[in-house]
Amino acid sequence: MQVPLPTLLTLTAVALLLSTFGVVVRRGFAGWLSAYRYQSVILAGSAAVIAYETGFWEIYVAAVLTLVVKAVIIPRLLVRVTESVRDEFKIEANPFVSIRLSLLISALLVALSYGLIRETLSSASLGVFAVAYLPVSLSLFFIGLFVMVSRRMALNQVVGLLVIENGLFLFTTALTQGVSLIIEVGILADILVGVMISALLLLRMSQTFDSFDIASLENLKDD
Amino acid sequence: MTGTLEVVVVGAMQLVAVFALAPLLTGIMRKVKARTQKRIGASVLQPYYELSKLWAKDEVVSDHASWIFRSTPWIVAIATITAALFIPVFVPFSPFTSAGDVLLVIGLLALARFFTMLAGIDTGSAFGGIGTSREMMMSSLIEPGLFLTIFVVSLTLGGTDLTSLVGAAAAKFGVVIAPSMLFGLIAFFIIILAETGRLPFDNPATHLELTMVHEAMVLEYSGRSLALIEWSQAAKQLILLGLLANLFLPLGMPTSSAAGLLPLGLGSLAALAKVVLLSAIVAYAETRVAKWRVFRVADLLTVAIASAMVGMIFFYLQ
Amino acid sequence: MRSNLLALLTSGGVPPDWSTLLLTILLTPAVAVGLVTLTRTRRYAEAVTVASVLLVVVQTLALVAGVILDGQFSALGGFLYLDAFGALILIPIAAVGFVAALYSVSYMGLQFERGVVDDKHIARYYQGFNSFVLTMLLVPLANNMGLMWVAIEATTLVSVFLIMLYTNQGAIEAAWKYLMVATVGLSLALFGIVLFSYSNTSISPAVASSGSGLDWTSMAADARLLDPGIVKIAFVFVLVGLGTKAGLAPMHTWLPDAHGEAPTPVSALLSGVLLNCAIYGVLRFYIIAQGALGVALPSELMVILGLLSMGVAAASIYFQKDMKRMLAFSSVEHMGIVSLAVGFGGFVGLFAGLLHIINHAVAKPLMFFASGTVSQRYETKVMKEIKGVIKTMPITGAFMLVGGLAVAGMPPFNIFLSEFLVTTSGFGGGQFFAASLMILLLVVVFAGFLRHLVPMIFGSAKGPGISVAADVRSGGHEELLAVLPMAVLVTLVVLLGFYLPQPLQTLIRDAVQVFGQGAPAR
Amino acid sequence: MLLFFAGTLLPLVFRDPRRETVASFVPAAVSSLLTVALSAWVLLSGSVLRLSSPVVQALPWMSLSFFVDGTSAFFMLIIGLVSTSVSVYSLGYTGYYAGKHGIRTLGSLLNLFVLSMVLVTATNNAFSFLLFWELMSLASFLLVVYEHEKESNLRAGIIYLVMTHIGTAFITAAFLMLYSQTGSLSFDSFRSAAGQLAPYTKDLVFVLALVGFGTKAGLVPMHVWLPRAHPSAPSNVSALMSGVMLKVGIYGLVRVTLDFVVPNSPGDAWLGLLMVVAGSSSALIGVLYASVEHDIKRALAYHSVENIGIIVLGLGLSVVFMSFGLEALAALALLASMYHSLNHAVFKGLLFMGAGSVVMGTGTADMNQMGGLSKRMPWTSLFFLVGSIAIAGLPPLNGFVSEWLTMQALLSSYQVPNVVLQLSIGFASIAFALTVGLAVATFVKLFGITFLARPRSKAAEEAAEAPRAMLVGMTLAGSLCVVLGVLPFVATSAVASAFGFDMGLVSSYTPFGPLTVGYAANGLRSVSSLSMPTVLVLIGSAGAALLGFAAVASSGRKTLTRRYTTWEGAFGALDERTEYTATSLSQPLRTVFKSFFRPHTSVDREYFSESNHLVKKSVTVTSESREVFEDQFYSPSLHAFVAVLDRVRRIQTGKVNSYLLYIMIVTIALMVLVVVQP
Repeated sequence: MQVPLPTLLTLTAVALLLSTFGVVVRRGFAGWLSAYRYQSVILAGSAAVIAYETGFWEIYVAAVLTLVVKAVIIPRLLVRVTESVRDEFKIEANPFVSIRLSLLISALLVALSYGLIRETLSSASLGVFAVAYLPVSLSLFFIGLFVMVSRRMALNQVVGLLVIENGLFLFTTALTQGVSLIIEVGILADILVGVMISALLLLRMSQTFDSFDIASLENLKDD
Repeated sequence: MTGTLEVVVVGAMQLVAVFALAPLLTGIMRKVKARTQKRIGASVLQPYYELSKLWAKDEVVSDHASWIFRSTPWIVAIATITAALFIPVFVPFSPFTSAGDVLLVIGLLALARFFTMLAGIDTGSAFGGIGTSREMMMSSLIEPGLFLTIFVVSLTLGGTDLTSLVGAAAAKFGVVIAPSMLFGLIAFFIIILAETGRLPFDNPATHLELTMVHEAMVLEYSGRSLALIEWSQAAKQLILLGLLANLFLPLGMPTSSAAGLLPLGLGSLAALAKVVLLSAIVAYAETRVAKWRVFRVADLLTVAIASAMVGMIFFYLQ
Repeated sequence: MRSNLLALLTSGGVPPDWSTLLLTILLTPAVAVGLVTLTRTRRYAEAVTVASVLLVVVQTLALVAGVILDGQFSALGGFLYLDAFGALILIPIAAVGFVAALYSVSYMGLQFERGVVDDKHIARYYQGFNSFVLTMLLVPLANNMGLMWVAIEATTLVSVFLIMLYTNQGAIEAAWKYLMVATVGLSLALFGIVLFSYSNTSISPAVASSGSGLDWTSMAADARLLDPGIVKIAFVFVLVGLGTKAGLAPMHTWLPDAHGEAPTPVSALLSGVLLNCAIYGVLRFYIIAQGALGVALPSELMVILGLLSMGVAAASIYFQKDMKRMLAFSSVEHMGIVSLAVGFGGFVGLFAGLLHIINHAVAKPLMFFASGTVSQRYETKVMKEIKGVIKTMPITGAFMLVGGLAVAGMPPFNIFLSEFLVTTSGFGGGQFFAASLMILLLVVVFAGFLRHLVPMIFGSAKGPGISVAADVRSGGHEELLAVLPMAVLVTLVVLLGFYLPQPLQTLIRDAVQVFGQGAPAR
Repeated sequence: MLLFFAGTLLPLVFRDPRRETVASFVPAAVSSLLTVALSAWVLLSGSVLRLSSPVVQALPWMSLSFFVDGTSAFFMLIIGLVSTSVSVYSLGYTGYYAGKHGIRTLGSLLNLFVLSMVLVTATNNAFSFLLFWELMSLASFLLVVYEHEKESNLRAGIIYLVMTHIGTAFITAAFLMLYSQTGSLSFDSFRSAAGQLAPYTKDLVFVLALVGFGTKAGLVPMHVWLPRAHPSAPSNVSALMSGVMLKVGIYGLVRVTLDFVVPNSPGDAWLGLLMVVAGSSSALIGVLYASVEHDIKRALAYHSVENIGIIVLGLGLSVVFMSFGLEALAALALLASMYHSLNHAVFKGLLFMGAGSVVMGTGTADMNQMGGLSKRMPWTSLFFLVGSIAIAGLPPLNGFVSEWLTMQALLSSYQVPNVVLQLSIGFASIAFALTVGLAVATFVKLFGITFLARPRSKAAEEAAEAPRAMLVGMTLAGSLCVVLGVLPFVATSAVASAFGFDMGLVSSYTPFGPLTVGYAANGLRSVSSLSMPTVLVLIGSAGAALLGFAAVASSGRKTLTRRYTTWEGAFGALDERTEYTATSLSQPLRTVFKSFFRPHTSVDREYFSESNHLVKKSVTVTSESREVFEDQFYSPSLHAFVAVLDRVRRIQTGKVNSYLLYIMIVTIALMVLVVVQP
């Protein structure tokens, strides 16, 4: 069945936004991880749709790569790192902003990114993908940033970071139908190494502070 | 009459006259003061006897004192003599005009005061210290008063060169009674009282440490050096009174220095009379007023400065 | 030294093939990383590192000579590209890298002696060091902006790895904050870069097809045609993103922690060179934005950020207690000055800004080395507990004094020359308010610096609470290898104060031409 | 000519590690002689030296160029004279430091200091001017903290360098304002553009330059560093610093007022008035503080503030006259102030050298511990006396001549058409006169307490005479004082040729011709004149007359002089405790001016036993006058500024979240800014 393209794009965009809201809502670490995995799958799907439409074969490769890296490797890595830590540290006890308020704020952020895009780039002749995915990726970025700012646990900040990375990937594929493959691979490699190093840091942190709470990370300041 | 030879002769003559008559002046002052206090008082020539007695006596010098103590009397005497050379006390023109003016005279008097103060400290006794510290305070206030009066005078009579000042004063009688000159006169009169150590500022007669300023500094002197100091003190008094007379009350003065011998003689006699009259007034003023507390003296000197300032304002705003 | 090298190369008759040099310069550190990972012994790792960086220095000189002679050239089909501006950034990387390598031999040696670091750490340190040099070399050479982004991201990851070397609490905290803030910043920058490339491809289909949308050369070529709307947003993203890496004001918060906690040679590299690479990125896009939007808007942004960073740095330096954090804040201040210089614009402004990058890259490592040796000797970084350095370590004390005064902007030294030029360009360009505010902030920084430096250097070392560890190693109280790099830097600092070598001047002038290329026909 | 120039530079920087003392100061002496020779040659021949080596090819107008014309030659003359005597003096003085500190560093820093001063006066480009200017403050900073054990020296050093840096910031701003008008940094372009500066920029440049150079010269609001820095430096350095470095500040001021901001319209008169007010107030405040100070070097430092005030007063007057086109009077006022700066350099140098040898002899700078040194250090006390007479402006010596000139300038201010100016200059002359009076008092105290009467402490008792080299240094400066005093024509011709007024203006410069000032107002013409040589002749003849009279009068009896203890009012043997000390001597002054000093006296009593408070063991009264400027002006503004800084510092909160929040806010803010921007 030939689903008309624009509705397909908006459908995937809505699905992406839903998964991000999932990340914002969940309290426990396991919850976030599943929301993140779900988001990466949709992301790979949308990349595949773009690839199908534009016919560039590199995007297929990129989609498969993102699927493998983001949906499989990173979650397993995070799970293995956090096994040794006791459970109660993995629950976001009291974030700076209550869950309900953060939901409202993320909605606001989505509205902001849509408004911004319409305000600035209305004049430019955007491709069909750009119209659909550009605001979504921007809102993904802002929500990721908001998650990092409002959460007290170090783990959440990593997840926020990953959400931003997803937004980035969507942004690049939507706008320029995928920069040359080498750069794509380079970016993915950077993300992977970044997550590995943060995992290492989390491990080292759990040994010295035996908690992921950011509060312990505040003695380097100008008193 | 103004060739260099005559200038030197007249200068020397004036110098001799100043130094000869100075002790007479102090004698007259003491006489007037005694008379007003209904006592006979010593004879007018008493200062002469004192000086000659002192001149012959031996000198006692403290062993702490350095060479400054012993040389101060000579320096003070020399400074006063040089100052006397410039001031037209009896003669209507200042003999060595080309060499110096009023400011130089003030400088020389300041030099004399500087060394007397040093001598006061040199003896190492508390009395000398009192005298010097009070003199320091007073002299630092006299200086602005003196300078301002000269400022006023030079504005009205033109420049700081003594001959022209005296000449102008004598020539234009009208100028002298200008308001600025009157305020200048008041200021100058107060300054003279302070400078020569008259009553409201300092009691020359006593040795009580409470009241003496000038005496305290010269307490340690004796014999010839005391004579020298007393003598130059008297000469300074005569110089200042003469300056006051010539600048502010130029009654009998011949208008220009080129006049013949007779008017010059007449003029110098008139100047002498005025100086004597002035010293009598000063003595009389002294008896009327008691010694002020040292720190209130500063207020009186500020009065002098203020009046000089008002004189200046009058000159400008007229 | 440079000029005769120049003669040597060109005298060879055949113009050497510069592009192969581009490749070899990248390969040397890569090979070094490999070699270091293979061996376990400290001595061998040190030797390899020093040798490889020396080789890099030689190649850089050759490249610079090439640039002065032939303008710009590229390799790997336009993938790697070097012009005057890139060469200018290359010099500090090589020079400071070499000096830092020398210094780290003695510094890490002493740390090793004292048992602060064990063998595994040393090996990891040198691995990190060489890969750090590799990634930094890649940045100015990359023509493809995506590649440049990947290089900068790699430098972040490697430097986090190096900061994590010490396993104490401070290091972890600093590493964590650095990683988080830098990665967020860089992802923002990537947004901007992609927007730039999008605006580039959307205009000329030829570029889109050849896939060179991301190449800087193509962007610069049709800078004037780009759509202002997109470029505005893109420039903001890039400015904030790469500004975080460069330590410009509101985004500078990670810098004092990272530079304060890292081992001294690394923090010298971080402060002296890494910030240059980030500013290099910002300026690359400044050229294009300037082309597309005209000079007004971008320069205004740069001036705002410049003044902001100088203000924040001046405030924090005045109250600082830890020596290295103070130096880190002073790096923030100097980056502010560079962005101010570019903001003031005009030939003088740009010349001053680029000169300031070189001067800062020379002076800052000198101060870091001096403070490193001193803090090793006094076993503390808190400035209150350090006194009488001139007595206990005369040579280092003197160098510290010269370096401190230079960084604070005292005239006879090089920093003053470029700061003075910046203020001149400010007054020349009519921006009186910004320039006088800059002078005021310079004075505050000077006062703050002096407040901490003078009691440290002078004063008596016997006071309470000041423990001076007798030097563990060789009799000589000051390690030759520690003093030698500092001596090199001090001569440069003093020399550049009033004499600029000829080749350097031509290089900077060509670099300013590169800026001009993007500028709209004024 | 270039040889000369290289001659001054080469030995100055040379320092020889082995035979330290001699090796570092002999070249200094030789080179300063060369500087004197160079400047004298330039002054006489009136020619101009020019030399330039560009720093940055790309920016031609930025070069290290040199240009020695009359003005710079005159100031070089001052530097040369004082540094010659100081370097000879420091040959002996370094003995004092033999053990403790490296002489080599002192020697090389001193050379560097003098070199930078000479170069500052010779530069022709704003950049090189600032370069050498700060090099000078850096060298003097290192010299001030030379004895860096004492904590107070360090603080003084920091305050000094920060204050000079603030001064330099103002000067930079002034030069760059000119640069924005002329487009090039070289002084020649400034000079050529001097004429057509827009009035607004001209005033701004002038005020900035006045504040900048005032900080260096020590004008009142910015004089705070001077009384701290000079005493903490070694004495031969503080002699150089207060004698010469302050003059370099004045040089800068002269260069700006005369060359760049030429006052040619009545509108500029108010600039001159500003200088007159600043000068007279700093003169008055400087001398007031000097008169109550009991540390000998601090008193001298405060006194430098006073003399600088007088110099700036003279400059201000010349600016006022120039703006009303009264060329003759402007030349007179300028002559007065330049002559005074030459005199001040010489006798302040002499006094500091004297103070140095006193400090070396007794080991303390506090006057209350000294006394009776004239017997043990006859030569030093003689030189100090010469210096005090000169500085107090008493007739035979040079201080009087320059003060006479300044007074004449003040007196002839009636020719200024504007009444307000006349009155304000009149009031300024009151402050000036009060300063002269107080100066006499200060130096009576300074000289009297240190050298006369009985030694007040053990150290003063065994004080040894200064070594020969120091005395030679002091004789040099002392003889200069006398020569400048007696033969004023030497200096007046130097000043005239330096500033290029034509000869006839002020007076005929025959060797013995008097200095004359014309007066012509409401119909009265008179010429007041002062010719020191004839005055000296008169003093000599008066002395001879007196001696002759004394010999004749006492022809008969030969009086003898007996030595006996001072009369102590029958209290028994006097010991030094009953003597007057410096603080007690200045006590009347303090009470008279107490509104200014606001002395707070604290009395603490010590009792034998706590129970009865009647029997007192000892009562100690401490009273010191607070630095007015410190409390009212500096500390409050400093605290306020620091509080602002503190608030800004808070943003480094330490939490990652807040850092990320900053990034978010900045991104959104900039995007809004960019979108809103047209």
